Amino acid sequence: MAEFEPKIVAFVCNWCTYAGADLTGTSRIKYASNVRIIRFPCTGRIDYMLLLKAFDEGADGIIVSGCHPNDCHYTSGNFHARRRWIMFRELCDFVGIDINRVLFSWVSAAEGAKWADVVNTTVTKIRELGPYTEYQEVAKYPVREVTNG
Amino acid sequence: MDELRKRAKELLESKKVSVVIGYEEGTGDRIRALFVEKPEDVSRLIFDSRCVLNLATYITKHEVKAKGKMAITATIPVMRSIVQLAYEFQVSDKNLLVLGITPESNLMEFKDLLEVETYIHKFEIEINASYREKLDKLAAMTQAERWRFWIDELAPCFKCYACRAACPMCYCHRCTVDFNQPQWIPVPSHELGNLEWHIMRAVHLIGRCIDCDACANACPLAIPINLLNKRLLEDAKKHFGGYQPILKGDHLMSTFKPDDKENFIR
Amino acid sequence: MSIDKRLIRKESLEKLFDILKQNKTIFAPVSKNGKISFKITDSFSSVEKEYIQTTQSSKESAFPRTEKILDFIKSKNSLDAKPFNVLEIPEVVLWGIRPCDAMGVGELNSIFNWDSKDEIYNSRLAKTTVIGFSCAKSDESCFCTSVGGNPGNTEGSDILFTRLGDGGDYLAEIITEKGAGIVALAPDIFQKPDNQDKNKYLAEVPVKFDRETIRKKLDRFFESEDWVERSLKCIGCGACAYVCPTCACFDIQDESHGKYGSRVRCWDSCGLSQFTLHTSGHNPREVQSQRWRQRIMHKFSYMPERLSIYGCTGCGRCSRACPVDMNILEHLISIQEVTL
Amino acid sequence: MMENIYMPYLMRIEKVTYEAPGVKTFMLKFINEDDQNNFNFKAGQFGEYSVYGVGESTFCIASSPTRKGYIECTFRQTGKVTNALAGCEEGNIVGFRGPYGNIFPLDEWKGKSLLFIAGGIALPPMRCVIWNALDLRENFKDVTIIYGARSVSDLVYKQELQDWEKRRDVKLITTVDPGGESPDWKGEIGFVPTIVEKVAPSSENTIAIVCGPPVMIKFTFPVLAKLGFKDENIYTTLENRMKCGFGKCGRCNVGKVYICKDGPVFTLAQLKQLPDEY
Repeated sequence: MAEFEPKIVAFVCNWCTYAGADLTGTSRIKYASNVRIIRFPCTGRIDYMLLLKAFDEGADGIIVSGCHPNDCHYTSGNFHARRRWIMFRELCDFVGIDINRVLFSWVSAAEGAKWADVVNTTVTKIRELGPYTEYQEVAKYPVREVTNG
Repeated sequence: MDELRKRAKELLESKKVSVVIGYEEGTGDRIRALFVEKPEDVSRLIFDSRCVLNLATYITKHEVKAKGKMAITATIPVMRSIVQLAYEFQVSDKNLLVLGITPESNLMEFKDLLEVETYIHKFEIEINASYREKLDKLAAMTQAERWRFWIDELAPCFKCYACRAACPMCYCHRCTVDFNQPQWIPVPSHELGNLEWHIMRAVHLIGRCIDCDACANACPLAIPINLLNKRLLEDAKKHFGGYQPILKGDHLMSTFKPDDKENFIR
Repeated sequence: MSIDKRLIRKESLEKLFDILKQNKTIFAPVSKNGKISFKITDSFSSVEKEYIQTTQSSKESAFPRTEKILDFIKSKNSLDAKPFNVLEIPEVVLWGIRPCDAMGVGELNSIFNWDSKDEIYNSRLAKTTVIGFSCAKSDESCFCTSVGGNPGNTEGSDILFTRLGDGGDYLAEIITEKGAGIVALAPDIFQKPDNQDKNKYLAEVPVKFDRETIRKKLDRFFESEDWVERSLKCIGCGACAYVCPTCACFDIQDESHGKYGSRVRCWDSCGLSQFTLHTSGHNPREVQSQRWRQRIMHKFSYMPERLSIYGCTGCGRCSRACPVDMNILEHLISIQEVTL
Repeated sequence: MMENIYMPYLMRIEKVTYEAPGVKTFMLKFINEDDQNNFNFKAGQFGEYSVYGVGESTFCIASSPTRKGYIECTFRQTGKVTNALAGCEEGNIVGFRGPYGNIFPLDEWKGKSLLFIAGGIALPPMRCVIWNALDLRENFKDVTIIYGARSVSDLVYKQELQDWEKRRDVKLITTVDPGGESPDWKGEIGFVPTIVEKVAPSSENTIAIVCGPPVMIKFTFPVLAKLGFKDENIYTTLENRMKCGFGKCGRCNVGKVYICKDGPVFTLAQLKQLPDEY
């Protein structure tokens, strides 16, 4: 069997982390290629449903990242986001979603190296955890079989 | 009860309100909502320990609102819902008068919603012991066990949305679950559709749920969905010192503190 | 065929269950959180024995809440679609359903075979054997006798068991060929009867209204203000429809995962505001009173007129499941009494 | 042997025509030749069009049954499925099942004059009858078409409007709502009912077919009555939300009448018997 390659989705803000990831590239820092980056105007825009949808579509891990506190382009988007993450993460934990598979981080436009590190550690961690079959089994359910009672 | 009927009659006769929302004897040993519009019907109003249905769910209903000014029989959970609804601009002193019922079953009339707010703040929102025990039991499980627990518990859900309909806070004309562009949540009842629906419901009630159990009581299949809300109430307490419905000011999820604490962001 | 009567010793019931589960899927009443629903089970001990009525009806065996109608594989310029293979449907035994549920099969049949025949429904039904149990008890929500049924009604069942007294043996009425097929699987269990009259063991369900009268009144009742008044407390959920043995309204939805997908049929309810909502925003049944009216009119006026069958079996589930005590029986009685 | 009645025909999009903002016409051809040979429909019927993975949507067949080998549909991008359809290109495969519903009784109309009144996106259900009648032109006396839209750009089937304009055996009147005209607009300006009143077509031995938004219909009926049209000679089509198309899913009924089976074509006389639920 081929070695498991984790699929990671990264939801990042346009102003800090996306620019940071750009810097990682222009600085020629090598990092794992397992990540698909989705750019948002702000972490405040990252709806919790998107995280669930990423798992539905087969993501094994998720990175959510934006500006450091006090650095938000829109002043407070990341503070609002932080509150939501705190609560949403608790709820996910309560319903048994593996919260080890969701990594939250602050990566600024200057932290190219940190971005590489965030991605690399996430990939390593997800590699250890293996594919998220638990969720995918449920997500494939409609296609997999007919319900009968 | 006599006091309630008397007051309701006065209010209707003097045309201070057009409708009094209260409880009446239902079929079997059930109780149900009653909308009194004629003073002579006040004798149907009752109040006893069976009256746990959260009547606040009706004050946002178009047909009821259209009747004019409403008076509502309100126990503490109902009052909490009302204050929260007022915060969200769904009701106001203009169209609602609260006929409060104290924990000792005494009538307590409020001049305005501000008085209601002051009154309910005397009582903490407390999760009762039996539910706390259930929450603790779930917290002690492993993540995989909890996952299995919820997938199994939610499996019977056929998405009748009684939980949503019974919840005073679920007054949206078009709920996220009904949106299909994009189709956030699968329409059919199956493991994924049920899970996502209940997660969504719980998230949208963070900081708004006042722990009245209307959702769980309404569920024809007795799925303990209120556990999700209760856990989030506990979490709100743990992280942000809890909340109470308020008429004005900063609301749990529409505000933040620069020094909100967490230990998971890198 | 004429009804063949046999006797089954109370000890043999489990034996019969165990024989049936060898090569058939058994749907039987199983309790969860204190609510009883029909579930696939192969353990006789998990099957509920004492219940007046299950919370959910047994319609799921032939009309599941979510079922595939076709599968597809999609890519940019090609598409492969194939219909749901009805041969995949297992042989099912519906164990322990009440005569009112069994009668509901007839209603669903009329809907799913109105002009165009629904292959999936019919195939599921063809593979279902219905083992009914007569009612020895009833409650205030029951009204089967007002809608053409009774606690010992054989209609719709393949075999009907009637318990001969509390803790007694069972009288088995073999009603159809399918039922005879079950007898053939366990001939020793089905003994000679001892001429017992089942009627004295049945629950007494008083007749509460005359449905013909109601039907005639409904013809002139559409514009009545009564609908508005009665439905003021209705909160607009779908609980009544989803527990109902004859409610058959459905939605069709596509579900896909990557390039694979299925089109599924799933339950829907006329009580939900989205049910009739046009994309334009126009809604022909805009308020709850119109939706509640639709529910009653459909069952007691439209169905008898269009399908020559009433859409209600008097099981009382909707009244029991309703979170706000919308009681269909109460409303029907009041319609009967109204002078137009 | 029963068949899966929910199974659509696979159709290839042969041609996409841009009609108006958000409005497109697809020409669809059957992928399976047998399906094409066995397929028959009549003017007025509708079908369920599907984008696999998104869902099904109900609208009429906009081409005439006299034109064999393909069907056409015209839709406005509004909901989930129509948006997905709009994203399809020539060569893509979509689903179609049908035809469902009743028909415009063209046979009964032989020897009569026809008056078509349509508004906005409601021309497609009528286009099917118009072409059907024009292809059998000798069966009918005068053919008049009154078509209006909000603005010039909202008029659909612009090419066909020109064709009809040129024909001597068709009288075409186009109109746009006041303010919707362009500098070079040569047609009428005004709401459809007003224009009908102004044109005042004869009701003698004439069938009127009216399709359009509810407001237009509401105000056009009295005008027709004034012109002497009998309720039995005024036809329209109703639409309601549908899922199955054959009387099972329980959505489209107006009282006892199921639009999918008893409709979508109704005379005004029939419409007046229906409760106000559409």
